[in-house]
Formats: sequence, C-alpha cells, structure tokens
Amino acid sequence: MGERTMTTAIERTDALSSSQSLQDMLTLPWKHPTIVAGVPWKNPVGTASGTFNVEACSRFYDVAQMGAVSTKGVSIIPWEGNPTPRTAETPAGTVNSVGLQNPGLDHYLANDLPMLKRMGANVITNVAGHSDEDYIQVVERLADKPCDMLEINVSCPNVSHGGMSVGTDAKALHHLIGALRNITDKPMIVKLSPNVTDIVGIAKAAVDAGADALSLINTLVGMRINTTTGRPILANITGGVSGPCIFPIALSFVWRVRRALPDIPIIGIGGISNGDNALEYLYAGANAVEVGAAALLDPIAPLRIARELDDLLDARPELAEKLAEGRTW
Amino acid sequence: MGERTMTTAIERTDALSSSQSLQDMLTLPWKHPTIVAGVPWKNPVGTASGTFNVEACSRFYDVAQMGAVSTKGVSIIPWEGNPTPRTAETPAGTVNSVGLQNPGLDHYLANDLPMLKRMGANVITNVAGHSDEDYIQVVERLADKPCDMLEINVSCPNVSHGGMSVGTDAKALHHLIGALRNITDKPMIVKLSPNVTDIVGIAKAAVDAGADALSLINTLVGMRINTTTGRPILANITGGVSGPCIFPIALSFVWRVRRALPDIPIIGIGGISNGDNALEYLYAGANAVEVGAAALLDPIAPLRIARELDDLLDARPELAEKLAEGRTW
Amino acid sequence: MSTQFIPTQIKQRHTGPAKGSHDASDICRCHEPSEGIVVNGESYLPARRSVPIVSVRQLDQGVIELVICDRYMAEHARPAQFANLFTHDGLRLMPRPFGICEICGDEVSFIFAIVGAGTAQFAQMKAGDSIDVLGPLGKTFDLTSPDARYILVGGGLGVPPLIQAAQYLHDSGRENRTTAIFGYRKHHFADSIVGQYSDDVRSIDEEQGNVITVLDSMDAELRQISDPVVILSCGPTPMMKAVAFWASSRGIATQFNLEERMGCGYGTCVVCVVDTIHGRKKVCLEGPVFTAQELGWESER
Amino acid sequence: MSTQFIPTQIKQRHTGPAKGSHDASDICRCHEPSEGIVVNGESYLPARRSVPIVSVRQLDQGVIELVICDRYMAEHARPAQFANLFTHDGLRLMPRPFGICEICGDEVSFIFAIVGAGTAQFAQMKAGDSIDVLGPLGKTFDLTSPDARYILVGGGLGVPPLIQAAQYLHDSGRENRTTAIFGYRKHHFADSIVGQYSDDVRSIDEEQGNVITVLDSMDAELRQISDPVVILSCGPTPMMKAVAFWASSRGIATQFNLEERMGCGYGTCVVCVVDTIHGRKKVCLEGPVFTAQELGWESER
Ligand SMILES: Cc1cc2nc3c(=O)[nH]c(=O)nc-3n(C[C@H](O)[C@H](O)[C@H](O)COP(=O)(O)OP(=O)(O)OC[C@H]3O[C@@H](n4cnc5c(N)ncnc54)[C@H](O)[C@@H]3O)c2cc1C
Ligand SMILES: Cc1cc2nc3c(=O)[nH]c(=O)nc-3n(C[C@H](O)[C@H](O)[C@H](O)COP(=O)(O)OP(=O)(O)OC[C@H]3O[C@@H](n4cnc5c(N)ncnc54)[C@H](O)[C@@H]3O)c2cc1C
Ligand SMILES: Cc1cc2nc3c(=O)[nH]c(=O)nc-3n(C[C@H](O)[C@H](O)[C@H](O)COP(=O)(O)O)c2cc1C
Ligand SMILES: Cc1cc2nc3c(=O)[nH]c(=O)nc-3n(C[C@H](O)[C@H](O)[C@H](O)COP(=O)(O)O)c2cc1C
Ligand code: FES
Ligand code: FES
Repeated sequence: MGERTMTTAIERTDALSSSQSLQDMLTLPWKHPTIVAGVPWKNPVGTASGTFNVEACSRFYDVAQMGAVSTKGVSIIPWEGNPTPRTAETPAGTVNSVGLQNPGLDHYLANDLPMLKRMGANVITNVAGHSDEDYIQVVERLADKPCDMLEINVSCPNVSHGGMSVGTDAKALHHLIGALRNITDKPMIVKLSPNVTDIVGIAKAAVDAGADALSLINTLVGMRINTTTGRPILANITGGVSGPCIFPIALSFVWRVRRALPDIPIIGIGGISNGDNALEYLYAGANAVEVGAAALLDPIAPLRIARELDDLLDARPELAEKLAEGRTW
Repeated sequence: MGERTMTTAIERTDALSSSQSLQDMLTLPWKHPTIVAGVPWKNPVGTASGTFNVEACSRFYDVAQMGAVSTKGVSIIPWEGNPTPRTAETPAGTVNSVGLQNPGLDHYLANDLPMLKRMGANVITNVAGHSDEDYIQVVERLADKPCDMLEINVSCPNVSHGGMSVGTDAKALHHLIGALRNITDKPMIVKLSPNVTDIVGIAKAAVDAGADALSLINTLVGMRINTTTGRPILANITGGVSGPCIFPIALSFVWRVRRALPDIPIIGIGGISNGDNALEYLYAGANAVEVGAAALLDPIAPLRIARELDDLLDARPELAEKLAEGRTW
Repeated sequence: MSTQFIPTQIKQRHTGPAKGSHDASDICRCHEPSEGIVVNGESYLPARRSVPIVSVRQLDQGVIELVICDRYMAEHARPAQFANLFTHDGLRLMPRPFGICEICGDEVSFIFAIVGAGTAQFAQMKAGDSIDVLGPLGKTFDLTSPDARYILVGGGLGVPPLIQAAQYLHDSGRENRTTAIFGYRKHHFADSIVGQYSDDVRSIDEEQGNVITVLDSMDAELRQISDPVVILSCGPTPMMKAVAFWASSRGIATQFNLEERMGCGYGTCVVCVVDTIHGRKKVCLEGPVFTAQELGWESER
Repeated sequence: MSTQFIPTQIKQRHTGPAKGSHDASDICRCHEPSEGIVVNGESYLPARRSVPIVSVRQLDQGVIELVICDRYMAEHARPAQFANLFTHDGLRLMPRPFGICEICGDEVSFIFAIVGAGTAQFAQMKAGDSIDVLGPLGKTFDLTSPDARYILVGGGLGVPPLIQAAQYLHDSGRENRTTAIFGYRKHHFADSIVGQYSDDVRSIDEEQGNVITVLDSMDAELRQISDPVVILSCGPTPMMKAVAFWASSRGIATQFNLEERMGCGYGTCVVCVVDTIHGRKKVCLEGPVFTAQELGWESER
C-alpha cells in the first residue's frame, strides 16, 4: 500500500479528454521552453516526421505554436514510395509502409519550407536518401536555406537501400554522419532505428561522427496478415509500427541512450498520446519529444499534448528549469 | 472498394467474446492437430513460458487440453529473481521484470513435471541459465526425464548474465546450442529474442548448431516511469514488454525467419489474444503458437484461443492439412 | 421506370421531423460552431470531436445506417466528402472513413457494411451514445454545370456519396436531372433513400445483371439528350473501371469516388495514394473524386 | 466507546434489501453456478467473467464503493481474499486487484481510492453496466480460533478486508469479539460500514494521531483479557510494520494483508512476490495474508 498515491496524472491528460479550447491552445503564452542543440523551442513538443504536412495541418492549427515541426523525409529527387495498401491497424497502433513518398527537394524548397517559415514555424527538415550521396546532396543544398535543424533519417524500415540499413550499422552510420558534418553547420539531429541489438553503440557512432542531437525512435518492423486471404495486408508485406503500443519500448531506448551519453541532446519519439507520456520521456532524459501517430488520429493532438505538458511542468519547476537551460533530468 | 469483404474474422474471435462453455472447451474432440519437431500436439496452441504454472492454471482448466504447455524457465539452482515492483502496465500490454525467479530444477523434477505428466500434458520444459554450464547441467539432467520438448530460453531481457546476451550473439548462441545438442536427444526448441538487428542470422546460428525448432519472440525491452516520482516503475528499471501491443512486431519476426528458413519448425509467440491472431501466425509460417500475456488476463485464455483456432481451421482445410502433417503454410 | 422499392420504410428525415429517441433540437445544441474556429483572424477547421448519435438502424443484413448530429459537418459537407469515425476501443485507434450520405438539419447519416471490428462496434452503438468524428474531409464531385444530366452509378456500399449527390442536386432544384443506377448484391436497400431525391431510380441486383446492363439500356435515351451527361460513380474498382470504359467509348464525362486505406484522412501521412496520370495522389486530400482521365481508366477495361 | 460516525448514511445492505437501480433478484440470475464448474468429475474454478454492477457510490472525496452481483464470489469469498477487476479499455488490460469488502446475498462490494486510470474508469461506471471480474483469489485470514479477540487495524484503503473480517465474525456470532481501529487521512468514511458488524469501532484521523495511539490506549484493557488476542491488519507498509513491532513486543499474534503489483492475481506469473523467512512468496497465491513472523517484521521498526 505504500505505493498508492493520489497524484497519478495519466488520466488527467488522456487523449482527447482535453477541454481546452483551440482559442486558448493557440493564444496562451508558453510557460516552459526548451533548447535542443542550441535551438530554442517554445515548448518541448514537436511533430514527428511523416505525420506532419504543413498544408494539411495548418488548416487545423497554427503550426508556429509547436516547439518544432519535423517535415516528411525529403529526398534529392521525388520518390513515389511503396504500392498500396500502405497501412494496417495493429493493437493500439498502426503499421505503415509509405516508403518515403515525397515530391523531392526542389518542391520542398519551393513550397513547404517557405510556407512554414512564413507561418513562423521552427523547422526541422527530415532528410532521406538511398545512398550517402543522396543524403549529401540534400544536406548540401539545405546549407543556406532557412530551416532551423536537420534530422537525418537513417532508420526508415520501408526503403530497401539506405534508410534503415545505415541506421543499423555503426560503421556505415559513422561514415555518413561524418560526411554530412563536413558540409553543414546546421544543427544536425540523427534519427535512430530501434531495430538493433546495440542502440548505444549506434548512438555513440552518430555522436562521434558529429551529430548534434539524436532523435529516437523510428518505427519498429511489423506486419499484419489478412486471415481471409492468408496474405499480408501491406503491399510491401512489412512496415513500421507506431502508436501507443510502442511507447514503453521507445521510452527504454531513450533511457538507455541517455545513461550512456549524458550530454547529447535527445528527442524522444514513440507512442506519445498525452502530456503525461511526454513527461515520461523528459524523466527518461529527453530534452524534447516529437508526436507522430497521435496526429493521425486527431490533427491537433500535437498542440494539445504540448499544452498538457506545459501545464504538467508547472508542478515540476526543477525539471522545467533544466529544460529551459537545455539540460535534462 | 475492391478490398471490402464480409468475412473478416477478427471480431468473431475477440478476447472474452467466446460464449463456449468450459464443458465444451474441455470435452469436444480436437479437429486440427499439428506436429512440432516430430512431437504431436493435439492443437497448435501452447501456453508460453512464464505465464503458465501448473498448480495455478490447473485449478481453472484441464491443462492436458493444450497443444503443449511451456513451463516457467528452470535453472539448475533456485533463483530469487528481481526485486519488486516487477510489473507495470503499458498501452495494450505489460512490461515485467520477474528475472526468472524459479525454485530450481530439483523442485521442478519433484513437483511440476510429475504433476504435469500425471495430468496428461504435453510438456515443454523451458530452460534458463546464467552461463553455458548452467544450461548444460539442466539439459543433461532432463535427458531421461519425461518432458516432451525442451525450450532453451536465450532471450530473457531480465537477467544480467546469460539470458538475452546469448540470444543476441550468433556466435555465442551457436556455441551453446551445439553443446546442448551433444548431450540431449530431446526435441530442442530455441527461443529467440526480438532485441536484435539480424534475426535471420541468429536463427540460422541456432539451426546450424542443431536446434530442432525455434520459438519467437520473447519480450521486447521496455519500461515505464512514474511521473509523480520521476523514477522508473520497475525496481529493475527495464523489463520485457508483452501483450497485444507486440503482436505485429512478433508476427514480422516469424515471417522473416520463415522466409529465410523454409523447413525449421517455428512456434509463433507474442500478443495472441484470440484465434484469429493465432491464425495470422500460421499464415506467417508458424507450425504452432504459444499464448503468454493473455493468460494473465484470463486463466483460460489459452484454451479459449485453441478452441477458436480449431473452429477457424474448419474453413481452411488446406492449411489444416499441412499443419496436421507438420508442414506449414 | 424500373425502380424497385424494398419493404423498408420510406425515410421521412428529409421532409419530416428527425428520427431517433432524442429530440433533435435538444441533441444538437452542444456542438461545434458552424463556421470553423477563428483565432487571431485566422480560421481553422474543427478537429476531432465527440458528437451524439441520433439513430442506428439496420437497412439490410449487415448494412447499417448511423446518424450523427454535428452542425458543422451538416452545414459544410458536400457530395463525395467523407468523415472519419472512431471506435471507443483503445486497441482500434485508426480512423474509419465513410462517405457522407444524407444531411437533414444538423444531422448527417452514414451507411456502411459490417466488415470488421470497427464497423461491428459502430453497429452496436445506440441513439444517445457519443462517437468521435473528424470531417468533412476530401474534395467534392464537380456539380457546377447547371444543365448537366447526372447519372449516379453505385455498387454495394459505394452508394452513400451518390445519395448525397442526389440530395444536393434535389435541394438545388435539379432533381429531374439525376438518374440513380444502383447495383446491389441482393436487397435494394438504398432505393427508398435515394428515391426521396431522384424520381429516376433504376436499380439492379446480381440476379438481374449489373450496372452496365442498365447503362446499355439507357444508351438510346442518352444519345437523344442534348445537355451534357456526367456520370458520378462509386463502388468496387472493377465496376468503376467498366463504367469508365463504357463512358469513354461514348465520350461521356465521368467522376469516380475512390476508396483507399487511410492513415489520417486529412492529407498528412501520404498513406492513401492512387496512381494518376499526374503521379501518385492522396485520395483523402486530392480526392476522393478523380476523373477517368486522371486515373488513366479511359482506355482500360 | 469512541466510535465516530461521519454523516454518510448508514448502509442497510446487510439487513435490508439490496440497493441499486435494479432489483437484485433480477440482476443476479444470469450467473456462474455457485459451485464452480464440474467437468468429467473434476471441479474447476470459474475464470474471468462479466457481471452486472449493482451500484457505485462515493463514500468520500475520491473514495468509491462499487457493488457487483456474482453468486459464486459471494458464496465463496472469505476475509482477505480479493478479486481482479478489469477496465473495458483496450489500452489498460492489466488486472486491478481489490479486497473483497461486504457480501450481501449475491452481492459483493469493493471500496477503492481513485489513484489512476483504472480506478477512475471504475468510478465512472453505473448500476446496470457490466464489469469483468476474476476471483475470489488468495488465502484468507486465519479466523479459526473460536474464542480469540480480533483487533482489526486498518489504514486508509486497507480497510475493505477488515470489514469483510468483521462481517464474517459477526455472521458467525462473534461480533462482540472484534475491535476496529481504522486510521483515516481525514474523513472516517468506513466507520458506518464496519459499525454494522462491530460495535467497537475506534477510528482516528491524521489530526487525532495514528493507529498506534489507539493501540497504546488499549494496552491496559488488552492485558486483562485472558482470551488470545489476534491483530489483523492492512494498510500502508510503515503502519503495518509499526503494528508488527507494537504487537510482537507484547507477544500478540498478527496477520497482515499485503498488497503488491500483480501480473495475474492467481499465481501463474511470479510477479507479486514478497520476501519472507521462507524465501520470496507469491502474494496473490501464498498470501495476501502473512504473519509478522513470516515477514520477519517482529523485531523491525
Ligand atoms: C473515402 C472512403 C469512404 C468510404 N465510405 C464507405 C461507406 O460509405 N460505406 C462503407 O460501408 N464503407 C465505406 N468505406 C470503407 C470503410 O472505410 C471500411 O469498410 C471500414 O473502414 C472498415 O472498418 P472495420 O473496422 O470494420 O474493418 P477493419 O478491418 O477492422 O479495419 C481495420 C483498419 O483497416 C481499414 N480498412 C479496412 N477495410 C477498409 C476498406 N475497404 N477501405 C478503407 N479502409 C479500410 C479501417 O479503416 C481500419 O483502419 C469508405 C472508405 C473510404 C476510404
Ligand atoms: C491484493 C490487493 C488488494 C487491494 N485492495 C485494495 C482495496 O481494497 N482498495 C483500494 O483502493 N486499493 C486496493 N489495492 C490497490 C489497487 O489494486 C490499486 O490501487 C489499483 O490497482 C490502481 O489501479 P489504477 O488503474 O487506478 O492505477 P494505475 O496506476 O493506472 O494502474 C496501472 C497498473 O498498476 C497496478 N497498480 C497501480 N497501483 C497499484 C497498487 N498500489 N497496488 C497494486 N497494483 C497497483 C494496477 O493494478 C494496474 O495494473 C489492492 C491491491 C492488492 C494487490
Ligand atoms: C505514416 C508515417 C510516416 C512516417 N514517415 C517518416 C519519415 O518520413 N521520416 C522519419 O524519420 N520518420 C517517419 N515516421 C516515423 C515517425 O516520425 C515516428 O518516429 C514514429 O512513428 C514513432 O512515433 P509515434 O509512435 O508517435 O508515431 C513515419 C511514421 C508514420 C506513422
Ligand atoms: C510474466 C512473464 C514471465 C515470463 N517468463 C518467461 C520465462 O521464464 N521464460 C521464457 O522463455 N519466456 C518468458 N516470458 C516470455 C513469454 O513466454 C512470451 O515469449 C512473451 O510474453 C510474448 O508473448 P505474449 O505477448 O503472448 O505474452 C515471460 C513473459 C511474461 C509476461
Ligand atoms: S490518409 Fe493520410 S494522407 Fe490520406
Ligand atoms: S500476480 Fe501473478 S503470481 Fe501473483
């Protein structure tokens, strides 16, 4: 009984229970900012790559209110992604195999990025590639563009070359990140894959090679089968699992990397659906978080979560102060 | 719209929706048996190790009705496991850090095994160890004992030596399984960890060294944090995640290993909570399945799932026939 | 006229008072403003919200009509737009998209088949329960041509957006410009509903043939019409492709309402794409309406 | 007598008709046989089942009494046994164990504090809703000594098993042999309930002291009793340890009802262990009752 307390906050901030009005969510001042790799965020909550499209999301809320927004992976030329179906439901989650469909860097520079900056967003450009050369070209061309941070996606389970294969091999990753470090001064986040035996070794390789921050995790490999046909539901057979189901797994990745690397800024990602979930990441050692699948279920989920966290941090001044100074719990 | 069908069976067999009486569940003949590594199972559903204790479970149902029962990991001497709390809830799942507490081989041979055999169960003895020597001693002493199969657990995330460290290193695993192969003729299942970069490499190592079958997956490393205290809920900090949340992930492990190793018998484990889930594993290439966390939520879940699957297989004579012959989809 | 009415009661929702166990005016007050949300001069769409269910009834074996009350959706939805419905079940979080069917006051109806876990749960819901929704989503049929003759070709559970098109045309005084050709597996469950908005309902079931049979029978009739003819269609892909082929060989314009598994329904995840002559497009945001030409279906069969 | 009644209504469940919006005889018919399930001559315990809720009421701020109807549990439950309750929420699957409190006919009550997601959901449930349960689980207090004097020392939400013990002793004609010492944070929410079964209720709240204060005040009284004295206790661990120390220094026997986070509640997972002098034991199967001696609490403070 010693364990019983009256203060568990899980339910208070549960998905969709928020009664805060959009008016308040968009206009109240933010109380608890953070700093990630030198870049100020007005709150510790960003959107996760692949679940945020500026045109789609800005119809529902002012995207400048987010701590940051991470764009869909951008490749040097347009990619058409995988065949459909690209999604299947999983218990408390989803598995997707988009395969990084995106209209390419030129389109991004002509449309999304200027639109985001005009709106006042803190922009993380998520970078995709099939080869080191692909990544290098994108990062080179972004060097003088007005995005605030880069997030190098070496962890997509849905592309056959590059993607996850780099993110699961410490040597290959070290080589790639070193090459990128040589050509950019932008704050560079490396986004890691959970589909590895030794996350700490991978994380160290990225940091040694010059990563300014780490974001983790990307999706876990998964699949569903249609028991009527006996065939996989996804045309690509396997995809990446995300949503609440991966929350405890993702949290432990952040915890383990934080223990091994006390100083590197970390963005925690995976299964966040309320402010209390975000708080768990901060206690695990993250400087900030990104919200993915929850935004698929409700466009304004990332903003709601940011507001819930902002309120939860009121009662945790010590943690809030550390975050404000770019340090972690 | 081409995709829409009227036959999705997911809901029909959902957890706890079964209205079959215990009477029927315990007495109806089994229609669809399987064979795993030469051992006949009366149905393709077993209990998963660590979630089945004969004394506890036999109060609720006749354990001889299961395809097989896999016992709690048995070590050569008693282990006291990890400190408490040993469990925390996760979205659609649970994370546990029992740490293989068990009363040791002598107790097992004097109590559980004779009781199981007296009841008529098809027994898989799950074997735990901190070192190769530990495993060898247990397997040696089991050589002439009446258990039907061995399941070598090299994948427990909750013990510091042995356990998962062997299961994540193909060389160490090959060495251990080779040593065990030399001292036992019993059908030997090797239970694999999902916490690896290359499951196929690990699986091949086990099979090359003489494994008769593979069971996968064991739990994924995970954790929860109490946001009131800012501390991990589990005394052991991290534990193993199981339950519906891991289902799509576990399924993809089975699929990938089946594609790489067409002939090895595979037992699919992870997040099964109804007959339709079990069927997905069979279509992914498993010969049988084991039910873990679902049994924590309802003692008779494994039996109910076996009955649901038995009925679902009626409409799939081709699959049922293959299973009956020890082949797979 | 070949309309066949099945013995379900003719719906009174459009002309009479709302059905359901609750008084509609009572149930419909607690809602979203009908004008989106304006903050600092910017206007935002309403996000996901919980709304009351007005009624749930079975139209046919395994076919359900569910009516919600949501003023915003009722005022803004246009034919071919859809809405995401959500279960209350934490194991089943993903959106279930459904075409918006009838609109009556603040009430919006959906018609769906029970095909899986989510639809089974929706079918169990009752008047007075709440349900989470997002929408209206997607683009609409192009119904701007004032003098066009619209042929609504639907198959199975593809009929809801066509019913909405019929209602829209009816309410804008063009009911005499629509013909509904609905193909059913067995029971003609939607005839009485679409019959409220179109007096030319030519439905057919599997025993009787398919929608192409009906189109063929209209061939001569259509040749005599001087107004532009537009086919709006929604149903199984093979049916829609057959319609595209039939129409293109006659120079008739077609608009198809597609379906694809969705991750978000509002354009953020790039899950729901379809191949078009302009590349892969999001069905939820750039569709769900595409022309045969865009889909490259004109010459296919 | 120092009993303090707080102004909650005295419960009539034990003597009067069942509360709740449904007629109890009506609500309680659909159930488990009261004798477990016999198949082929073997008898099995009933597994998880869905049962109706008879009533849910607030006893104090954040403290709820929930009454279910389950004939099997009502007939078989003994003091200190508990039951697993389950949410309807797919995100929250794990069992919530609660001590069985009062039993009346086929009805079983639980009293719990709202401390997290599950208890918050239970508190929202209503008479007529269904809830999944497993139980009764665990071992009982040893109440076999016919002439013992039982002192029930409870803290906060540890009182339910002690109420069940008081009821059991009362129903077996030993109500004059119980003293209830309940320590509350503030409101004395369970006095009126236990007062039905024991006429010696000496409760205390934080402002007034703690249970040890009351025990101290009983010291002289207890020395004069020739019958064996047995303390049954459930509450926060520091309280129970203090009770163990107080009793052992006086040679008084103690039985403690422990709590531990559980994976299954029925002995299959080895999650819920406690250190005893005989090694780590499962609280759910080998407990929840342990003596101070077994726990090695006799000399501790
Ligand atoms: C734009 C659009 C409009 C639609 N309109 C209608 C309608 O008016 N009436 C109707 O009966 N059906 C309609 N559908 C199909 C409907 O969305 C599915 O039948 C429904 O989602 C199945 O849900 P379930 O939970 O029963 O099935 P499950 O198999 O349990 O669903 C699991 C997941 O797969 C998705 N899914 C499964 N089947 C389909 C499918 N055929 N299409 C898209 N997603 C699917 C579900 O949305 C869910 O995310 C429409 C689909 C789209 C994309
Ligand atoms: C044998 C036993 C008897 C109990 N009897 C009572 C009682 O009569 N009245 C009462 O108010 N409480 C009792 N408890 C504690 C009660 O089980 C927890 O308060 C309750 O499970 C919390 O659930 P939640 O969903 O609100 O909290 P959450 O934090 O959402 O629960 C998450 C998970 O942790 C478990 N958990 C959380 N806190 C505890 C805890 N303190 N003890 C055990 N498990 C916990 C839950 O069971 C659940 O699996 C008892 C516990 C045990 C072990
Ligand atoms: C539909 C979808 C598309 C995604 N696309 C990308 C991507 O382009 N780049 C990337 O780094 N991560 C991508 N991700 C991964 C997410 O950014 C995030 O790491 C992951 O979903 C886990 O977080 P969640 O559980 O909050 O969704 C995608 C995820 C989803 C669901
Ligand atoms: C409480 C608990 C204890 C477990 N103990 C063991 C064990 O002793 N040996 C083992 O091989 N696996 C053990 N497992 C893992 C399960 O056998 C199974 O592989 C895993 O839980 C995934 O299946 P599930 O999702 O059906 O639970 C344990 C799991 C749980 C939940
Ligand atoms: S479903 Fe997400 S973009 Fe269409
Ligand atoms: S909770 Fe599973 S053994 Fe006690």
